[in-house]
Amino acid sequence: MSKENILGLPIQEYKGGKSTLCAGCGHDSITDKIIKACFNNGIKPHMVAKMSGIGCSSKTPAYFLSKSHGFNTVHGRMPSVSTGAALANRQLTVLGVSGDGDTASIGIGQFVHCVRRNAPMVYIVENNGVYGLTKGQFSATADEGSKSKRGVPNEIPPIDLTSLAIQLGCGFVGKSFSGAPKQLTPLIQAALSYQGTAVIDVISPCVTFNNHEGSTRSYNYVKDHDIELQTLDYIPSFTPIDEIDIPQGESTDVEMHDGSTIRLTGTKEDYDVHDRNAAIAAINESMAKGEHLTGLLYLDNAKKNIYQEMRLCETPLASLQEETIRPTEETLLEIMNSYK
Amino acid sequence: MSKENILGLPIQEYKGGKSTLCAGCGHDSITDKIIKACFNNGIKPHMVAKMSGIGCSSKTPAYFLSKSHGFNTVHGRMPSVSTGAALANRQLTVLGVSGDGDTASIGIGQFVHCVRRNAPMVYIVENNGVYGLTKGQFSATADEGSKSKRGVPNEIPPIDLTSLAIQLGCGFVGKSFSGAPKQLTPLIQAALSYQGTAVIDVISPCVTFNNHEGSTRSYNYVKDHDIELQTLDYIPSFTPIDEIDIPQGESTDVEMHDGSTIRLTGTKEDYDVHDRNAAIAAINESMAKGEHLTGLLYLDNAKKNIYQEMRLCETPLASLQEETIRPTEETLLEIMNSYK
Amino acid sequence: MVSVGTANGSGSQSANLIIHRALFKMGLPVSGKNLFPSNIAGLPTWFLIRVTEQGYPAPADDTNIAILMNPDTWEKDLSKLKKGSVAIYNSDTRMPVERDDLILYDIPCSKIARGIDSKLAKLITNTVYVGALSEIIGIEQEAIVEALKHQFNNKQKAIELNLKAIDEGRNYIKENHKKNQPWKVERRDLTQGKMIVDGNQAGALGSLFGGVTFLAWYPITPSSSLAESLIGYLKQHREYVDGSKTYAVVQAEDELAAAGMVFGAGWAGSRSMTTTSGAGISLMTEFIGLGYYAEVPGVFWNIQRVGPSTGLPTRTQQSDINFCYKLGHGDSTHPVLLPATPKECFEFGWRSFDIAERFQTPTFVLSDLDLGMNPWISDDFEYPNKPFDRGKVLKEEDLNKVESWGRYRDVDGDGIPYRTLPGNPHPDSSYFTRGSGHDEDATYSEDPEVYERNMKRLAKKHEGLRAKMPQPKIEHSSGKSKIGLISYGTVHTAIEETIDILKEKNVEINYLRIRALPLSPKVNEFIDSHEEIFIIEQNRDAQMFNLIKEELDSSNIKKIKSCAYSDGMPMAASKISANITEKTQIKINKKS
Amino acid sequence: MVSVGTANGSGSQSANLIIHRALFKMGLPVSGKNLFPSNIAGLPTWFLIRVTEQGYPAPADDTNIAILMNPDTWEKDLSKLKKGSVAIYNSDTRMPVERDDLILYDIPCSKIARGIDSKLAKLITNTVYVGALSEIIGIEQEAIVEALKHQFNNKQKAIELNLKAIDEGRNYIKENHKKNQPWKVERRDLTQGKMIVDGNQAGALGSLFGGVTFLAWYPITPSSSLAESLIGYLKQHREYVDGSKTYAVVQAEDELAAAGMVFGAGWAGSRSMTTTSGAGISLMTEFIGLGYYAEVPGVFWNIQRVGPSTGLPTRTQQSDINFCYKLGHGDSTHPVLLPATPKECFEFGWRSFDIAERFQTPTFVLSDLDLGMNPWISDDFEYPNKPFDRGKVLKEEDLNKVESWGRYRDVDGDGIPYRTLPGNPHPDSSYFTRGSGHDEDATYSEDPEVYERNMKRLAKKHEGLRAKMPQPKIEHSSGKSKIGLISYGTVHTAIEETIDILKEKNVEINYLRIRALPLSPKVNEFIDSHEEIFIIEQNRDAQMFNLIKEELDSSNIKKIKSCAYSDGMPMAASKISANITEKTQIKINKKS
Ligand SMILES: Cc1ncc(C[n+]2csc(CCOP(=O)(O)OP(=O)(O)O)c2C)c(N)n1
Ligand SMILES: Cc1ncc(C[n+]2csc(CCOP(=O)(O)OP(=O)(O)O)c2C)c(N)n1
Ligand code: SF4
Ligand code: SF4
Ligand SMILES: [Mg+2]
Ligand SMILES: [Mg+2]
Repeated sequence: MSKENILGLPIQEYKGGKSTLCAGCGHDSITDKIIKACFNNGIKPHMVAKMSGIGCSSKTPAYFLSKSHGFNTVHGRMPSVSTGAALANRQLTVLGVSGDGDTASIGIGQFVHCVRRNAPMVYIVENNGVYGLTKGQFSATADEGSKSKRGVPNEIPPIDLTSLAIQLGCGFVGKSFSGAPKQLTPLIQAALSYQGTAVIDVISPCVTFNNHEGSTRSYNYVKDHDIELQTLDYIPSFTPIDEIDIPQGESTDVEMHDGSTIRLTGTKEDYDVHDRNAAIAAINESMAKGEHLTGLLYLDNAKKNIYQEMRLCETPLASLQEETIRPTEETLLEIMNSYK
Repeated sequence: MSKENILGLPIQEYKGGKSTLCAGCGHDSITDKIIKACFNNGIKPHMVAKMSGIGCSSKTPAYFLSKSHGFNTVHGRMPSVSTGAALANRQLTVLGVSGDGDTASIGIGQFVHCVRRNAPMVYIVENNGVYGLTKGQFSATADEGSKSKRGVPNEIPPIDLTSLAIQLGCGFVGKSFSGAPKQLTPLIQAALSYQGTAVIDVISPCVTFNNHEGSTRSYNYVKDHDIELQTLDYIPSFTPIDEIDIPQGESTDVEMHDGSTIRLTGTKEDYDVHDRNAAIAAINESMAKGEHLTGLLYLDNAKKNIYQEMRLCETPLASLQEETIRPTEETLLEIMNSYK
Repeated sequence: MVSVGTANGSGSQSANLIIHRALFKMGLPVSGKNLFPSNIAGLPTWFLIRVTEQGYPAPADDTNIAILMNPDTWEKDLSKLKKGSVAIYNSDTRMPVERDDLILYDIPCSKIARGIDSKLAKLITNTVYVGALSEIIGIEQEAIVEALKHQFNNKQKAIELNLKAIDEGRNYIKENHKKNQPWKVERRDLTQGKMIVDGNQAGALGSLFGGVTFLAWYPITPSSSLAESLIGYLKQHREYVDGSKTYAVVQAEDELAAAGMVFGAGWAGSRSMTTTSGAGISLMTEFIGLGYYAEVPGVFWNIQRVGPSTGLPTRTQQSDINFCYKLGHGDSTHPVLLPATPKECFEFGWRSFDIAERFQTPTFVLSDLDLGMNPWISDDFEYPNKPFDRGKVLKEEDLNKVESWGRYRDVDGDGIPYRTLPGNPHPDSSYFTRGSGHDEDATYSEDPEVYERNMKRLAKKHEGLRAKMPQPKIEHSSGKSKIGLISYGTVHTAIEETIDILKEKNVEINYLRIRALPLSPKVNEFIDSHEEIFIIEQNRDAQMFNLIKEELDSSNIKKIKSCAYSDGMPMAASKISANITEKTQIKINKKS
Repeated sequence: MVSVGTANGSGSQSANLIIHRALFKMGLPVSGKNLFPSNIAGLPTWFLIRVTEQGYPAPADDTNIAILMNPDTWEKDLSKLKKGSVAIYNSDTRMPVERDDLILYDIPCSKIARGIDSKLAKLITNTVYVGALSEIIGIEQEAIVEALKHQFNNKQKAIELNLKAIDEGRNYIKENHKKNQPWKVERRDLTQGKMIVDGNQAGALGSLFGGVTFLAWYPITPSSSLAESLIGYLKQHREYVDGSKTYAVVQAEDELAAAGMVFGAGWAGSRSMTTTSGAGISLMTEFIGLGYYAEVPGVFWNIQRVGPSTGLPTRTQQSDINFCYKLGHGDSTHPVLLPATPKECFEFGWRSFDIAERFQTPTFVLSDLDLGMNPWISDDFEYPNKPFDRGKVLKEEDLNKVESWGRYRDVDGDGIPYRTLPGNPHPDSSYFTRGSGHDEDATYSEDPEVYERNMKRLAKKHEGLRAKMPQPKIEHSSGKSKIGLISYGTVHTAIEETIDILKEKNVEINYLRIRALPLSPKVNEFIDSHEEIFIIEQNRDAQMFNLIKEELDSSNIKKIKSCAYSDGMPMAASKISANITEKTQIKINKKS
C-alpha cells in the first residue's frame, strides 16, 4: 500500500483521537478498518459525517477521522439523525456506527425504518451481543443459550440484523468479524460506494464482558465459527482493473454506481448475492448451526435511493440561499389573495 | 351454530358498545369475528384483557366483549402494556388489537421485541395501509406504488408483518382479510389456543381513506388478489372430533397445547406450515405478484413461552398475598447482617 | 351566535364554511369555531358562527339560532336554547320540536336534497340549511355564490349542484315560514382587505417564507394540517421547473424519529422543523434535551390540544407552556413563541428559524387547536422585514481569518458560541457534537469546573433571549387603571371583548399580552405599575402564573392572581370577566 | 481525607472498599466516594475516603493523603495538595514527585505485586497500597482481615493473596519510611450495629420487602445496580423450592417498553416498578402521562445523574425534581419521594408501592448517583411497620355489596376512585381504561364539563397527597434562630457538617429536610417562623426553590433564597456554609 492515497493524503489524516476502550476491544479493530477503508477510497475527510448512538461502539467515531464532523447522538436514534443530515447535505458521506444494543434493542424501530427509507449511508453495527458500556447485560442480538459472564444463559432468540435488513428490502447487506481484516476493509469500501443504505453487521467481541467460554460472541468462538461466504476485493473507480491481482478461482465482478467494482471470489457454491430469499435461507441455516455466515450477503444495485425517490435538487439543502428558498413578496400577495 | 356456547352464554355476552367507526369499515367486520371466535371457544369474558394502541383499529376493543377489562393505551405501545398484564396475571387471555400505523410505523420496535419475548397473547393487526384516524396518510405497510386518495403513490417499500414475525421466530403467524369470515374466525380461534404470541395480520379496508381505485388495500383489490393458502377449520378441545364434518380433500390436523385441533385442508401444494424459510419465500413471492397470501402461514407448537422460560409460578402474580411476597423480619435481619 | 349541530363526516364542514365565508364576503367580521369529535364519521359535531359589529372572535355564551341536523344531540342542543331563540331543524329526522317558546323553522333537508339528485343527496343535505339560514337571517345570494366558488375551487358542477340546494332551501323558507325573528345580518365594510385563514395555514406560510428546507413530521391532530399545508405550498413554490425540490419532507415513523431528523438536518445546516401535538411532544423529550445541550437548531411547532395523555385530541388548551419551556431531564430551558393570531403564526413561522439558528437551540412555537384549525378573519401578513439570520456560522473563509476556534467558546460574551457545518473544507472546521460533557473545544470532559462553566454559559445564552424574543405588547391601556390583565396565545382573542364587558361594569383595565418565553422584563414593569394583576390562561394548573412567579421580582408576587381554567372549549369573554370581577379586591372605580 | 487516584478497570475499587470497610471495622464512621468515569477501563478514577469523629459523610475540601497510582492524573492530583500533605505513590510508574513540601512515601507497588505472583500481579498491585496506607495511618491488621473476608466472600485463595500484598506493603513502609505524619486513625465505637450499604441496594431491599412482583428495566448508569441487586434478592428470597418464581423481571428493549410493562402489570394488579435515570425518564414521559390520567399505579425509581442529555452519566445531581414532578404534556403532577439516606431508600422502597396503589398513580422515587452507588454507613433498616396498603380495589364480594360502581367516581370525597382488576368474575367488574377523555364510569367522553370535573378530581387527589406523603423533618433546631435552611435528598448528608461550621462562626440555624412532593404545609410553617430561608440543592436552576415559590404562601416568598449549584460532585459542607454566610442579610448573632 502506498503511503499516500489518491488525494495525496497520508493515513494519519484519517485517524482520530486516542481510544478509551478496553485494550483488545473488537471495536478498536473495526475503527482501524474504517480508517483504512476511507483512506483507500480516497474519501475527503471533511465530506464525511460520522454518526453514532450511545455505547462503547458509539464512542468510536471519536477515534477515527478527526477531520470529519461527528455527532454522537442519543441511544438508539442514530438513524434518524443521520437521515436528517443526509437530506440536508446530499454531498456528505454519512458513516454511522452503532452497537447491537443501540440498534437491535432500543433502536430496532429506527433501524427498520431507516432501511426502508434508503437514505445513502453506511450503517455499521459493532455487534458483541451485550451492552458493553453498562457492564455486560445481554442485548437483543445475544444468541439463545449464550452464557453471560456469570454463567446465566440468554433465554430469548436473537434478532439477526442481516436477514432482517434483507427482508426489509435493504440493498446492501454485509456481515463480518472484527478479527477478519481482509474481509472487513473491502466490505466497508464497497459499502461506501453504495448509493443507498448499506448495512454491515460486524461481530466484535467485548473482551471485558462477553469473551468467556460459553459465549457465542467470544473471539475464539467466532474465529472457529466464521464461515466466509466469499473472498472480497474492492477496486476503487480510480484504480484500473488490470492493476489488480486477479485472484485465483472463479470470480464475479459487480459494478457499483460510482464506477468501482466489487470482486467476489466464490467459496460457497450456488450463492447468488442478488437472491433475497436464498440469502435469508442461507443465513437462517447457518444460524441454526451456530455459525456466522460472513461476507457480502446481499446486493441490489438497482434500488432507488431517497434522493431519487424525492427528486431532491442537486445543491445541498443546507447551501441553498435566501433568494432560492424565500419566495418573493409578490408570491405572498398572491397566496393571500387566494384566501380573500 | 347453537344459541349458547359451551359456557351456556349467548353471543350477546361477547358483544361490546356501539361502533363509532365509519359505516363499512373493515375493522367492524373483524370485531364481529373476534366476538364469534371468543364465543365459539367458550372463553370466559372476564378472563380476557382487551388491549390496544391508538387509531380507529385500536378503538375496536370498546366494541366487543364489554364484560372484559380493556386498556386503550398509547400509540404503538400496546405490546409492552400487554406483556406487563400477561405477566401480572397469567390466567388472563390477552387479546391485543392494533393498526398498521400503530404496529408497523411507530410500534415496530415493540412488535419485534414482543414477538421475541413470546408472552401468550393474540396480536391482531387491522391493516388498511393508512392512518385512518388522522385522515389517510400512508402507514409503513402501504405497498410501494399504491396510490393515496389524492393520487400520490407511496414511494417506500412496505413492511410485511407476517414474514417479519416468522423471521423473528414467532410461533403462530396468520394472515387474513376482513372480508373472509370463513377464514378469519377459525384463525382467531386457533390463535386464542396458542401458548405464545400469535400474530394475525388482517387486511381491513379503510372505506373512507383507502378504498379507491389505485389502492392495493381497497376491498375490491384485496378480494381479487386474496390467495387463500388453505381452508381452515378449528375444532375446540371440548368438541369431539367426530362431530365435525370432515371436509373434502386432503387435510392435516395440528393439535394445539390446549387440546384443540386446527384442520388445514390444503389448497396450495408443498406448503409446509412448519417450514420457516419456505413460508418467508412464499410470502415474498406472493407480494412480488401483488397478491395477499392468506391463511395460517406458520406454526411452531414446540416453542416455549415466556412463563416457561421464566419459570413463573402458577398463581397469578397479582393474586399473591403479603405472606408470600413480603419476606420476614428475620430475613431482613440476616440480610442486614451480611452488610455488617 | 349560530350553532350548527351535525354528525362528523356528513359533509357539514363545507356547508358551514360556505356560511362563514358568505358572511365574510358581506363585510362582516365573522367568527367560526368547529367543535369536532376525535372520530372520522358519525359522532356529533358543532359549528359555531358568531357575527358581531366588533368582530369578537371568541364564542358567545348563548346560541341564538340553532340548526339541528343530528338526532343524537337534538335534545341537548334544544334544551340549551333560551326562550325566543330560533331553531331551524331538518324535519326529515322526524323529531318533533316540543318547545313553544322558540321560533321554529322546520325544513325537510333530506327530502329536498334527494329531490335534486338522488345519488348525490348525501353531499348536499347540509347545503340545504345554508339556503334556509341565508333566507332567514339575510345572507346575500351574491355573497353565497362567491363563497361557493371559493369553496369548490371554481368547479362548475359542484357549484351548480350546491347552488340548487341553497336555492331550494331559501325557497322552502320563503314559502313555508313567513315569520319574523330578531337576528338579521347586514352588509358592512369591515373585512375589506382581510382574509380567512387558519393558524396552521399561516404557520405553514410563515415557515415557507422563513426558507424552511427540511420538514420531518408524524401525523397527529391538530398539527397535521400545518405539515400538510406546508407540503402543498412547498410543491407550488419551491420546486425547480424540472420538478426537483429545494426542500425535503419526511413523514417519519414516529415523533422520536421526526425530532432526530430535525436535529440531524439542523446540525448539517438546514432550516429544519417539525410540527406535532400532545403525545408527540412527550416523545420528543429526550431529543430536545440533546438539542439544548449540544446546541443544535430546530423549530418545533406544538399545536396544543387537551391533555394529559391522549386527552381530548380535538379540543383546545394551553397546557404545554411549562412543559415545553423546560422540556428534558436535567436543567434545561428553551425559547417558546406564543402566537395569538394567524398573522402572528405567520410571523413566528419565519422568525422561529432566525431564533433557532441565532441561539443554536430547539425553539418552540406553541399554537393551539383553536388557533390552528379554526377559520379566522385575518389582516394581511407582513412580508419578512429582514433577511435570514443564520446565526454564528463560520465558513471556510471565516476560519481563515481566526487564529483558533472552539465550538463552545463564548467569544462574544453572550453565551452563544460559533459553529461550523459539516462539509466545510477548512482543516480546523471539524468538531465532535455530543450530548455528554464537553469543554469549550467540544472535547469530551467530565471535569466539574468545565461542566459548571458550560452550564452557566447556557444559562447566560438563555438570559439573552429575554430581550431578543418578541416582546410583550400592551394591547389595551386605559391610563390610570389599577388592574392589569395578562394573557397569551388564543385567549387573547377573547380579551378585547372582556375589556368591553368590564367597561360596561365600570371596570377599567390595562392589558398586556405575552408573546414569548423566557419572560421579558417588561412583564415585570407592567406588574409594577398595577395594584392587581390577573393572569388569564387556558389550563388547570396556572402554568404561566407560576412561570411569572418563578421568573419575576418576588416583591410583585402578591399582586398576581390566576384566572386559569380549561374545559377544552375556546374561552368565552363572559367567563373571564366574571372571574375577574369575582376575584378583584380593588373597589371598582365608578366611571366619572 | 484520603484520595486514591487510579485508572478505571484496574481493580482499584476492591482495594478501596477494603480500606473503607477496615476503617468501618475499627468503629470509625468512614465516608467513601467513588468518582468514576463513563467508561469501562483506562480512564481516571478517584476514591475519596474521609474519617471524622462526627462521621461526616460529605467529601472534605482538602486531600490530606493522596495515593497516586495513575500517571495520567498524577500531576494534577499532586498540584492540588496543600503543604504538609502526604503523598503515597507507586514508584514503578517512574514519576519523580517534585514537591519538597509534602511528606512523601514512595512504594514500588507493581514490583512488589509481581514479586508475589507474576501472573496475578495486576490484580494485587492496588492491594499493595492498602498495606502501605494501613501502616502509615494505623489501620489495624485485624480490621483489614475482616474487610478482606467480606470483600472476597470468604474465598480463601483470594484472601491469602491479597493479604500477602498488604503485608508486603506494610513491610515496605516499615522498612523504608520511618517518618512521622500527622494523620492517624484510632479505634472507636461509632459503627456498632451499623452496616455498609449503598442506596441502590437499600432501594432494592425496600422493594423486596414492599412485595414487588414485577420489575421491568433497561440498563442505565447509575440505576442498573438497583435492578441488579433486586434480581439477586428476588432469586434468593422469592422463589419456591421447585424454582418457580413469585415475581417477573423483564429486561425491556428500552425505557418506553419498561414503562409500558410497569403500567400493564400495575393495571392487572401487580406491585410493579422500574428503575432508570436521565434519558430513561425522558423516554417514559408519554407513558407517565397515561398513568396519571388513566390512574394506573407504578413505581418509578430515578437514580439521578448529571443532565441535561447524556450529560455526565457517572456524576451526581438533583436536577429532575421539577421535571418528574410535572412529567407529561398537559396538566399533570405526580407524587415524588426524596430519600436522603440508604435507610430512607429502604423505607421509601416499600412505602412507594403503598402510595402508588393507594393513589392509583405513577409514583417517583428520586435518589441520585451519590446516594445510589457510594458505600454508606447506615443504621439498621426498620421492618415495615404496617401491612400492605393495596388501595381501593373492589373484589367480587365487594361488588356484591355495592349497588352500582363506576371506575372514576369520587365516592369518598378524596378524589380517589375505586378500581377492579381484570379477572374479577363479577358481571359489573369490567371497565375500559383509556388515556382519552372519560366520565365517571370510564365511558369515552368529550363533554367539557365531564373533562373539567375529572381534572378537578385529579387535582383534589393530588392535594390529598400533601398530608399523606412522608412529612418534612426538622433535622436540627437551635431554638430561636432566625435563619432556616431547607434541603432534600443527599445534600442532607452535608448539612450536619454545615451546621457545625456555621456554629463555629456563631451562626445558628434551623434545618428542615423535605422528603416528598407535593410539599407539605409544614414547609410553610417552617418558613413562617424564620426571617430568612436558604434552599440548598444540587442543580443549576433552583428547582426546589421554584417549586416552593409556586406551591407556598406568597407572603413568604421574599424570605427565601436559593443556594443552588451543581458541578456533578457531592456537595461539600464548606461550600454550603460559605454560600449562606455570603448571602445572609441577617446580622450574625454572636454566641452569648
Ligand atoms: C435512553 C438510554 N437508555 C439507556 C442508556 C444507557 N446505555 C448506555 S450504552 C448502553 C448499551 C450500549 O450497548 P451497545 O449498543 O451494544 O454498545 P456496546 O457498549 O456494547 O458497544 C446503554 C443501555 C442510555 N445512554 N440512554
Ligand atoms: C404519539 C402519537 N402520535 C400520533 C398520534 C396520532 N394518531 C392517532 S391514530 C394514528 C394512526 C393510526 O393508524 P393505524 O394504527 O393504522 O390505525 P387506523 O386508524 O388506520 O385503524 C395517529 C398517527 C397519537 N395518537 N400519538
Ligand atoms: S466493555 Fe466491551 S465493548 Fe466496551 S470497550 Fe470494553 S471490551 Fe469494548
Ligand atoms: S377512517 Fe377508515 S379506518 Fe377509520 S373508521 Fe373510517 S373506514 Fe375505518
Ligand atoms: Mg454491544
Ligand atoms: Mg391503519
